[in-house]
Amino acid sequence: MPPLPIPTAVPLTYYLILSAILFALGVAGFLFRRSLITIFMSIELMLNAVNLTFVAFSYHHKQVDGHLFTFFVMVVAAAEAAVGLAIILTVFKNRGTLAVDEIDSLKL
Amino acid sequence: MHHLWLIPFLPLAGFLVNGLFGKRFSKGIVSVVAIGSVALSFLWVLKCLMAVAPLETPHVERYFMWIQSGSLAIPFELAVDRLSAIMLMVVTGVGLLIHIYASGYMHDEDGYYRFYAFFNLFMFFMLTLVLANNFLLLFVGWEGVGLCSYLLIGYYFVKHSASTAGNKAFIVNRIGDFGFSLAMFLIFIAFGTLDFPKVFEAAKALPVETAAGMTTAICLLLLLGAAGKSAQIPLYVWLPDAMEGPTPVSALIHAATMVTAGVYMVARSSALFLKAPVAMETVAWVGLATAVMAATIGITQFDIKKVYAYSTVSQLGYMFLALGVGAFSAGIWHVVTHAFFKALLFLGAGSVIHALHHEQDMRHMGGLRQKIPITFAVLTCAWLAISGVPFTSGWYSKEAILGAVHHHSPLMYWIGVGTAAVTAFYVSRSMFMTFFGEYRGHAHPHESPPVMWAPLAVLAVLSLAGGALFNVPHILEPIFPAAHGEHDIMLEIIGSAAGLLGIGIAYVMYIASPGMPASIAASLGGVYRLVYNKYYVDEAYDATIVRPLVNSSRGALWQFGDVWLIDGVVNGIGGFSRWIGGGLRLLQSGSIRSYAAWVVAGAVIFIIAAGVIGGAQGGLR
Amino acid sequence: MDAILFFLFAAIAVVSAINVVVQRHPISSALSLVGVMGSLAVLYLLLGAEFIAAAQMIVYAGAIMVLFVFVIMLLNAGSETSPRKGWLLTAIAMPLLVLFLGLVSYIIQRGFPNAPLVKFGEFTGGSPKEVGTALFTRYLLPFEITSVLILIAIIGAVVLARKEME
Amino acid sequence: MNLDIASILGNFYVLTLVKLGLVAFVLLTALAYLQWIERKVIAHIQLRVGPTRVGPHGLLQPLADTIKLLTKEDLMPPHANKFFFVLAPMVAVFFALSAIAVIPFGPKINLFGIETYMQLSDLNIGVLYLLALSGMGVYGVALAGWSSNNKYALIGGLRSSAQMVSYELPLALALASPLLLAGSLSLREIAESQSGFMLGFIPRWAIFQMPAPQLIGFILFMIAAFAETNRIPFDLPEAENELVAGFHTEYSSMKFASFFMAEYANMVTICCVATLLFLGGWYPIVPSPVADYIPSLLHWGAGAMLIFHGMQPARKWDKYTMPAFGVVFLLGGFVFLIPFLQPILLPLFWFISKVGILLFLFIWVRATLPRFRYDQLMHFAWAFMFPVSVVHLFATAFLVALLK
Repeated sequence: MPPLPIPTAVPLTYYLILSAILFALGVAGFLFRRSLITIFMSIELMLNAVNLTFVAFSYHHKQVDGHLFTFFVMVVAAAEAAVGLAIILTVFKNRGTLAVDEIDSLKL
Repeated sequence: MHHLWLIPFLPLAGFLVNGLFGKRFSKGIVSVVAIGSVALSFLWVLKCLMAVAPLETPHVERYFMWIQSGSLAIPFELAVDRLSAIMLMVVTGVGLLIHIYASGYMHDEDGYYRFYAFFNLFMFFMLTLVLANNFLLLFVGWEGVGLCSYLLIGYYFVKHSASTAGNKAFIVNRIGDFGFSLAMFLIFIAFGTLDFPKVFEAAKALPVETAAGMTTAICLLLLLGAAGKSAQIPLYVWLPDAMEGPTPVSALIHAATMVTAGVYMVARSSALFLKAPVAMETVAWVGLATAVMAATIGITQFDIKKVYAYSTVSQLGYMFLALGVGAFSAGIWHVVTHAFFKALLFLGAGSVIHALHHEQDMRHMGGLRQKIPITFAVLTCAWLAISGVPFTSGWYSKEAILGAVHHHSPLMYWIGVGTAAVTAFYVSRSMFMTFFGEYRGHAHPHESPPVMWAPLAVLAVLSLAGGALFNVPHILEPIFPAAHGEHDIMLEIIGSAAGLLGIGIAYVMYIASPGMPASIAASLGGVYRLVYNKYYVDEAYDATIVRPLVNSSRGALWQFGDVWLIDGVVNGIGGFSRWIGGGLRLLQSGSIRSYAAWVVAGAVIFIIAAGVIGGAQGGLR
Repeated sequence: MDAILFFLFAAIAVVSAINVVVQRHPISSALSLVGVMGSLAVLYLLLGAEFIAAAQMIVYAGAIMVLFVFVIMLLNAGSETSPRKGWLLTAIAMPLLVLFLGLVSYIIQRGFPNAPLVKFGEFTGGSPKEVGTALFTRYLLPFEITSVLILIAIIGAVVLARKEME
Repeated sequence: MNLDIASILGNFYVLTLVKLGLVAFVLLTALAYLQWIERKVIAHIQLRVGPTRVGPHGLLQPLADTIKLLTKEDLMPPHANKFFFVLAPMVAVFFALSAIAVIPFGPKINLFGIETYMQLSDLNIGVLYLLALSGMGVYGVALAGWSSNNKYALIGGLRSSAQMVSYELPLALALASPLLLAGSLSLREIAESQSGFMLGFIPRWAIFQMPAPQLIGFILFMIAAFAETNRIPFDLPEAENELVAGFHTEYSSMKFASFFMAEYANMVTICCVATLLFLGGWYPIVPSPVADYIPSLLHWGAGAMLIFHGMQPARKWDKYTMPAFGVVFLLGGFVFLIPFLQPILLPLFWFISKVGILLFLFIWVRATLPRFRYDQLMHFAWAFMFPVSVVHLFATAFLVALLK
């Protein structure tokens, strides 16, 4: 059978720009969504975008350190999710809503 | 490597086990753990000493670099030479006996496990102190034993007197430790290290400085530390109050081991002291003064433990006297024998107190000779020993000291002899008041259980034969040059005579004609009251130091410094920021999204700035 | 081959990310986010980060997002209503975002004028062995600290989520 | 040169496709028949005969079930979230099946001059891949429970997601300790690290392997596996007597079937993993010369027994069917003696028989044990399984670091 075409690769910048796009989308989600949970998810999205840059740079420098940063980010994200979701549960229990612009005062 | 670290760490393990889980254990398990750990470390001491004998040169074990900062390098090193070997034997041996005794004495106390946990912790720190090979590690042990002493004096913390006594001991010791730490700083400045071998090598090279100088300063500060720990003038006041603690504590910490730490430390740094005659002289006089003063106070006390407490102070004075006149080995010898008979005295007293259901006033005792014969028998041995009756342990060490003192200065010698007589007198007095005559109390005395009197018996044997058994000066030959002053038979006779004289007078006053003491006290009322009230030293300190300090700190520090200055500043800042915040508050709408928008704006601005700078530098690398 | 994979999964990632933002219902957003994470995992593989790719799936998609979905179901949070005063914010923030994106892309292009091509298998330092070695030697302290962090998070979550004791 | 690359590449793709088809066919059939076996075994444990109508001994039952499920009406509950309702079973079955991709069934073989592994793809992070998939498996159930807009289903979904997430920890921890022994994350290398024998007769399987025998780990793993696959005694998500049928209450026809398939596929996968990690993969339990004859002997024994039973039939058609199967088994016994097939068949035999034993264990437990209560389940996970597996992992790590 005929030889396959030699695979063409993309430069590293594409990865970085992709992560920039994802980050921007995360920010957009944070800004334009009302549900606390969705906002929280947008934060996770931003974190993921940052992770991508870490891994990309780690590839660029041929060093593993970036992966470790990603790893730590994941751990932090996990902790954050645990506490954050607990907070969200409590908020919902006390306020009966998750819309941020209705949760704008510290005391009920 | 003989794993010296096991010696202190076994008791530490005991402390951890009891301290963490003791509450759930039965008293049996607690005491097994505590006593077992100490027994093991005693055996380990024996094994190590066998292994490293004959120990002509110190055996050092380095474990790891403890503190490494600039030129200050402090390894975690344990060392054993002949001096620390003796101390190890005394601490673990006597400690073991007292642990066993305590399991009987403390049996009905609550917080049993707490007591043993602290006891083990004390052993750990004491052994660290003894094994340390540099000043800092020794200081760790030093502070640790202080802590344990504080904890155990305040063991009955519900009793107000107990807790205050604990605080007093702690604070007074702070003063001493302050001196000690200053001494350490000076040592580091002068020698650039804190390791014993290096410091003392360097010290040996120094010339003897006759006038005051660095070495003298170091030694005097060390003496201050030692005075705090070993209850010497002017810092002895805490020790009598420390008797608030349980009797085994008084025996182990405040008679046998901890209070001799100062002696050990001074002997350890003999190389320094030998270069500072001024300091040596001070040591000697401090010791002598303490000995006399405490002995005289001892005469007038009625609380049996107080009597022994003051006797401890005066015996420590003896040791310092010995150190001061350069008879280090004699001093250490007295440490050893004193550990035997004083521990025995305290434990015996404890046994008496235990027998009389916590009656400590000798005026309510008497005639216990038949009621608690074993206690009487063992206490008699201690009595003979401390009174320096010939060929008892006390006699050997005391004669050694007096011999050296005589060689140093006859005046000191005669005072010392007098003190010896007084010592014999008040100990005999306590014995007579306790055991002879007819019973004046109303409790129903009962002999203590074997677990209590068995250790007493051992100690009794030691305090009789201990002096002959351990010829300390001979053992310490390689470290300290032989105590000059060849055995002068005359001196020995005088010393012994003094002891016997004291006993005799006591006999006359308390057995032959019991009315006498009162009349004498009446005849010299002023003096008697002065002595009876311990020369009003506590009151004096209170008036001269404590109260001014309290008042000044209340006025200057609290009212001015804290309330006016600090609070003023803080409140000012607070008000200012509130004023600012009043302005900024308007930004805080409470809607997260607007905050986020601000953040994004900030990010964009930042990126623009970064881009501009990056452009200026032509791209990032 | 790499290019094809990259574009494929980059497309998936972007589309799902957009989905996260525009979907009305939290569950839909959550699952789109899972999609983003999955495609990112593939991109990690392309970049030779095997361990991170797996961790991404296990930790993020497998644990964190499950938690999200779980909470959403628990609260039975319905789809959002349109915001009250959203337009103002949009007016401010949209241009900001676009500006942000443009700037970042520009700087990236400036920063790496001749960036190397990403070839699969060119960098094999991302295997669990390497990561683990680095983690337990150079990065030991941060690692320990994260464990403390997690402990704190556990306690916090428990305290927050348990029934009030009144 | 160029042509070589081409041929090799072509070879590779073709080979993978072939293997894929083979594995898929075998797996799916196995899943279908696993269900028949389960019914049979439970029936016999409960002193019933189980399916017998369709085909001899109900052997064609799976086929009938499939047809039935295919032809049933596909209900779509009102107010259900259509998209996710359809998506959920796909997700479930997708992640369940794709796990098989990294499972090696045997060593490197050489068939008609083609060198290949009996494995679809040898990921060097195979274990992590499996963990990831098992994590993703939660979505199927959770989504199904949520999207069908039904209280029972929702509770089932919530329960299962909580349960799976909780039991993933002990599972992962228990599965980490054999990795310490093998020092690799590639399932094939792990299995190969367990070849050979200690003292000549103890197989170096992880559960026996010095310095840290993994027996406890294996037990922990199996318990967690039961919970991970939502099997009795941990089948809370579909507890009939409390939740009708749990998360798949609303499902019917093929969607229901796919959930079913997913459950069994998960069972098979997890048994394969247990076999590879703990039971020495495809390596025999006794040294080589003996091991080579065991399969044949077993088959002959089975055949003989079947024929013997055929002699005095319990039911009237037994006198035809049983001898027939007996003959099949006898011949099968001979197949294992064909030299050039042996390197393929023997490992396969050992692997499959180990997996089969574990699957039987699953079924046996289902027929035997009652169901946990939910709080008991969670308490068991967090208060027993988790600490024990952590301690076990530490102990293993300590031993390995000490003695290896």
